[in-house]
Amino acid sequence: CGMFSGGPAKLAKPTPVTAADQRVKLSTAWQARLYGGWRVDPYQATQVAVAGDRIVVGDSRGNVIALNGAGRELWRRQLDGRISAGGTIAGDRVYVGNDAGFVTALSLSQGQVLWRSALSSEVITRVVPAGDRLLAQTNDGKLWSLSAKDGAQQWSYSATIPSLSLRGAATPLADQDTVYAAFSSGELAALDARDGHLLWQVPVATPRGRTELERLVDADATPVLMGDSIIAGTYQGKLGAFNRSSGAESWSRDMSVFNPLLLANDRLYLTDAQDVLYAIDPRTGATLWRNDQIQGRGVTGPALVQGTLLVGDRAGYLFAFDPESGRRIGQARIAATGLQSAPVAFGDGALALSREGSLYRLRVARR
Amino acid sequence: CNLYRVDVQQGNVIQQQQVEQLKPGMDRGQVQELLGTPLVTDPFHPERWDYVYSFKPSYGKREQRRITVIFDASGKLLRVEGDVKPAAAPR
Amino acid sequence: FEPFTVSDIQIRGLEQTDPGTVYNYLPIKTGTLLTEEGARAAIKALYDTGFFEDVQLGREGDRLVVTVRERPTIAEISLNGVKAFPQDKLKESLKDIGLVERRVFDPATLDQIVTELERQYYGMGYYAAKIKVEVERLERNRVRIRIDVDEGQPAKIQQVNVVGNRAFPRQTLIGLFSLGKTGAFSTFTKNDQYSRQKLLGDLEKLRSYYMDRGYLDFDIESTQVTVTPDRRHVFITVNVKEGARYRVKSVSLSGQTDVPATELRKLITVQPGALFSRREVTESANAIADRLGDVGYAFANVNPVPAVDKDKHEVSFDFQVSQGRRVYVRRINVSGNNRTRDYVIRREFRQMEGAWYDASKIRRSKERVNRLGYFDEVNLETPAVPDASDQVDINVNVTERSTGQFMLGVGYSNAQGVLFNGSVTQRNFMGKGQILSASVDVSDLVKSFNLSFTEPYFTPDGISLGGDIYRTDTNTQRLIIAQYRQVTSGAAVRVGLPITEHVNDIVRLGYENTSLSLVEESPQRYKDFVATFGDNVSSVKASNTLVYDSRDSIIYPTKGWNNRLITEGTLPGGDLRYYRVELQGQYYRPITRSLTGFINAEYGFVNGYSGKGVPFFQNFYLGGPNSVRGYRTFSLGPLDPVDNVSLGGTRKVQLNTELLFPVPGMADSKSFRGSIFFDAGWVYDDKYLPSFSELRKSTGIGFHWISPLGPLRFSLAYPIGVKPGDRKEPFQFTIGTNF
Amino acid sequence: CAAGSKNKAADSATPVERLYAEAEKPYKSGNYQQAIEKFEELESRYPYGRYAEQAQLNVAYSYYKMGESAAAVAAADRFIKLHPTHSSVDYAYYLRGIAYYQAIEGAVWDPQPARNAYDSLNTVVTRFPDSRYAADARLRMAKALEILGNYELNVAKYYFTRGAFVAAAERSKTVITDYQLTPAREEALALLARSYAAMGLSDLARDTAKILAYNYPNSRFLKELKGIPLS
Repeated sequence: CGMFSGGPAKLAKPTPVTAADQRVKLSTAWQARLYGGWRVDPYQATQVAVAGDRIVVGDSRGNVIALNGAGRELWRRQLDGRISAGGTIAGDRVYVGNDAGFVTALSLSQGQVLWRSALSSEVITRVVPAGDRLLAQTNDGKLWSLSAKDGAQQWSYSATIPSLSLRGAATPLADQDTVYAAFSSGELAALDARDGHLLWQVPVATPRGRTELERLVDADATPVLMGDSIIAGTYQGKLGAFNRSSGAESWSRDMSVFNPLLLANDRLYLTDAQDVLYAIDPRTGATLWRNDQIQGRGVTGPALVQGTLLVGDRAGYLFAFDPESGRRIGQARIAATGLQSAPVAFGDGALALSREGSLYRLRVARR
Repeated sequence: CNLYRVDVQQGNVIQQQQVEQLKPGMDRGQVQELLGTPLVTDPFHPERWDYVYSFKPSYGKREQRRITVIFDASGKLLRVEGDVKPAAAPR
Repeated sequence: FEPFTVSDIQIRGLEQTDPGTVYNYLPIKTGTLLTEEGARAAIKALYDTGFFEDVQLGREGDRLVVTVRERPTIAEISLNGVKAFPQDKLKESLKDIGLVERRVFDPATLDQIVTELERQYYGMGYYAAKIKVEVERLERNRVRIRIDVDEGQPAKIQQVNVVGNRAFPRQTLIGLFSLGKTGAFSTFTKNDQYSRQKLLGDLEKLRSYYMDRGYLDFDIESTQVTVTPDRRHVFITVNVKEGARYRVKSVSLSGQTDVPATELRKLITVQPGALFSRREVTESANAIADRLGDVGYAFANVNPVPAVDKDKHEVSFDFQVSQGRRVYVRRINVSGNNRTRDYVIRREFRQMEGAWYDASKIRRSKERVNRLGYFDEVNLETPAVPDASDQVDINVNVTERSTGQFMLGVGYSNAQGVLFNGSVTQRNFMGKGQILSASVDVSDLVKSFNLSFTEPYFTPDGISLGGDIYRTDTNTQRLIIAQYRQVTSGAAVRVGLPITEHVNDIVRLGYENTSLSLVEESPQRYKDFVATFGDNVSSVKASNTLVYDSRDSIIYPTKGWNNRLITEGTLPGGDLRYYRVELQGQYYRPITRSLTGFINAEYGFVNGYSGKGVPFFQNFYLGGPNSVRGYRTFSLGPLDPVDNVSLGGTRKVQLNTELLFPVPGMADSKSFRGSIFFDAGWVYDDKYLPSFSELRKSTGIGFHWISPLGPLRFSLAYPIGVKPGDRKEPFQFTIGTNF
Repeated sequence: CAAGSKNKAADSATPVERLYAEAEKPYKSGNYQQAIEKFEELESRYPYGRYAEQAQLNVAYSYYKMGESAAAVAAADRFIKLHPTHSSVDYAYYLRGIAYYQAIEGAVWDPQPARNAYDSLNTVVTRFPDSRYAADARLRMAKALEILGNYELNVAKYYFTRGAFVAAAERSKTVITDYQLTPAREEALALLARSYAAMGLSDLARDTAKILAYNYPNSRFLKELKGIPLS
């Protein structure tokens, strides 16, 4: 029982991929050093934004950085306050939220600040463009709708959230005139995009247990839309599908998940809180396959790149899985510290952001 | 130089207008409500309450005022004795 | 169930409890009519005793059959894995809840314990704590209880963030918080461990910071505490809305008071036109309430009612005073003193019985009782007197500490080498508040005998009378002072006169004889002295010490001054002709709840008069554990050019600045104190103050323990600006000698 | 650093009598510390029955003999709660009383132990008048009262010397009303008279002096009241 317990336990090297399974080669095309790293494990979940040949990423010192496809920096803008969830690109605009409570709009070409709007707390999700409006969620459980033109605040919806909740939140979704948002109370809500009027609200899971910690049921996993239902998942709770217009539950199963969900070629992929990779039938919730070889490695959510499922971990490893069988078909250590968030498809590979603040352009070659 | 001595204050402070409001026939509760709880009640004279005020500055004469309230056998206010003049405002 | 008259009562299922007890608690007697409602009351009564798990009432003809199943008693409780709380405190709270060996075991208390333990752990940020309880049945209806706790690691705060601040930078605001990221002192201050109470305290500090700088409408809209899934990192977010900055428009005072309104008005420090400050408003209201409290209005209520002009951002305050009834003190009850006599405590009281309640006199009284140094704790309560709404009692409860030091032992001090000493000091002799001390010291340097007695209250008003008899035989071969032997003996009488509440003047008159014997190596100057004055001198010494002492405690001062002006001299007619003046200023100031700043500055000079020089043994000597740490005792000052020995000086200047802090782990005990210090000092002869570079300086850490053996002082000092010839001595300690 | 748990002697079921006898040896020979440990062990293994009850009483008595009055009072209280109608519950109240009595220092110290002793012994005398401890209880109650009377008188005298005559009067009155049977009453009457005189309440001073003279004709305090006319 030492007095000073060290930092997060050192992760052992993962078991190697057998030759038979080795079917994906992962390598780094280029690497760009940003300005400042995150000391926290990948729960900071800062994502990389990509549009055509443009890449926009935020570092932990509040810099918004735009690079071209070759990793050369185009421009850099310092905002006051740290960027939590990363930027988004829409048309020739970049939108970024930071922990000083500001949503800032910059021009994609030169990065001038066009406008900024002060919200009520830290902006902890990415800013989601939806037509001529922008959606974002703040740490105090509020969903905001701003005008994309000048950042004017149109409406906000605030959910009642517990005093203790999980770090992070689900990114809001928009489809035509409906906005979907999941909150740290474990509830999923649908609102009319025009005026923020609540359509329906359902608990994806209800808090259980005696202590504040056992009762955490944050719906932090970014939901996905599929057909006429929406699938959302909570920490220490449930994964469930709900009818988009009525909120009626079509299926629900026990699951503890906080990384974003991925819907691809008619399958739902996710990594749960125990770092098990699942493939689930989105219509019934049944498990198609599961892979627990990366358990305990503090993994990111899955990403589909070049037909391969990619997952990063806390030690900087990137793993490739066959989306059909779930077998591990490749892995490589690409960074000295953990990966911040799921890799983002880019060109013939992907982009991944590491904790110590480096951006990697990866090549994913399937044999 | 004279040495440091604590001033000694004792007893209830009674203002003139409090005394004026006393009316014969009042019961003990009403007198207590008006003048406050007496600090001097003689064990052998239950029929009288003594409101004694004195103030002895560390150096100087001791100033004193006294009001005695007498009740009849049935505990009703009979009369008030003592030097009834307005108490100077305290220091 | 229909009622029937009970002819007989039989109790079944009893293994341990004796039937007498059950009959006693059973509210049914034979020969009475038992109704259903009566039966239900009986069952409840038996349950309430806490002895039984199950109670059934049955009927056989007219006989009432009471079947009970006794609860097991606890044979043993084992509590393992608890590190975050002191074990005995936990056992204590288990005892309060009734979970004690030999007591009846009630399963409900077990859940209560687990919930309480979990709540405590989460309150301290131990989010990964797991608590497992096992109840093992033993024979003869007894149980053994095992409580195993796996505390895990407390979650560390990763970030404290304030959102919505415009007027002040985020860093300043976060600087106000006691919670924060892991820093250098975190293992001691535990500032990186989240706790609800600390957060509430911090939010209050944030609110005060804004409200004291004009932000009347400041509001903390919401606070969020978020934790990472692995429960190792905590983020705290505080969302604020600053609102506008307000200026004070006007201030008024209303309400009928005994104390003239003009006098009360002067106590209001809120200035029209100035920025609104909540602290100033509160302090003004308290000042008025205190002033009324000093003339009996203990329950005076001062309510600063704001009138806010939202558009012009101006606010006016009407201090509405309702002085309530004048309250008198009926009785002062002293308790806890089973060694100190009642009058020794009562005579320190400025508040009398039968007098109006005087808040500052009561505060001063508590301080004076504390300063006696006889008590670890002095608690004061002022409960109301039943059926006398205008009277209160004052209950003074003291916890006595041992004020006697009987010390026989071997000491070591750098100056005096091995020290054999025996001393009896009793600062509360016979509980009468008198101070008596007799001490004998034998060491290579000094053989001394000292007897002193003081009666602090020779007169009821506190004029003190004391006397000393002493003999000191100093032989300095081992020290680096010039070699000589000096035997001084004398007797003196002391009278202490109280000038004001904090100022005391001690007049001392004594006779002193000194005989000297020099050796070949004694410096020439000493030999000249003996030549002029002779080797046996005696004189009558008079001294006057003016003391201003407003420290809150003698043993563990945290605030207040302790200044002395000592003027001493020999009266003409004796052999020696010198006078000495010493000025000493000490100032304690609390920096935080546990940190105290301390400054000690001393200046002194000694001169001969009517043509006679200053006897060398009356010189000032500096250096050593009690003056400038890090240098050998008495080593500072001019040196004899011949044998390089310190001669002391007729002028002395000394400065000590210290940061006093409780020793970690023993924070609440009043006898341990750590310090970080900077010392400087020099003795010299010419008129001008030495330059800063000339002063010998040192810095280091110290440790002070008032042990049963007497005060122990350790210090590790790093000398600065050392000149050639200085004798350094980094580690120094003294045992038993009073500072 | 796991805290080691106490290892108990094997729970062999020695008959309770042998355990009681084992405990009685040190108890009888005055080694009360060891007796307490033995009796408490007996109680934890055989928590019910005659032996456990006697053991609880012996523990209380042992603490009393060791001078630990607080522990003795606690042990006696526990017995009273567990066995409110036990045949020797009067002894438990008595034990409680003499334990408090033991803590009395005297008339110049904390009066609380004397008050507690008086209250506990009073329970013995009122609820068990014919208990064999009642006689000794009455004696100790009288002594406790005497100490309490002297305590009040000492405080009264202190306030008189400080010139706080209202306080001195009230404290003397407490002696006269609450402790009539104690010797302090005589001097209290004198002090009350002198306090009234100092306050200028000459009629009350005269009446009080007359009562003193009447109750204590040749009281040595009469000469202190020379200034008060007795006519």
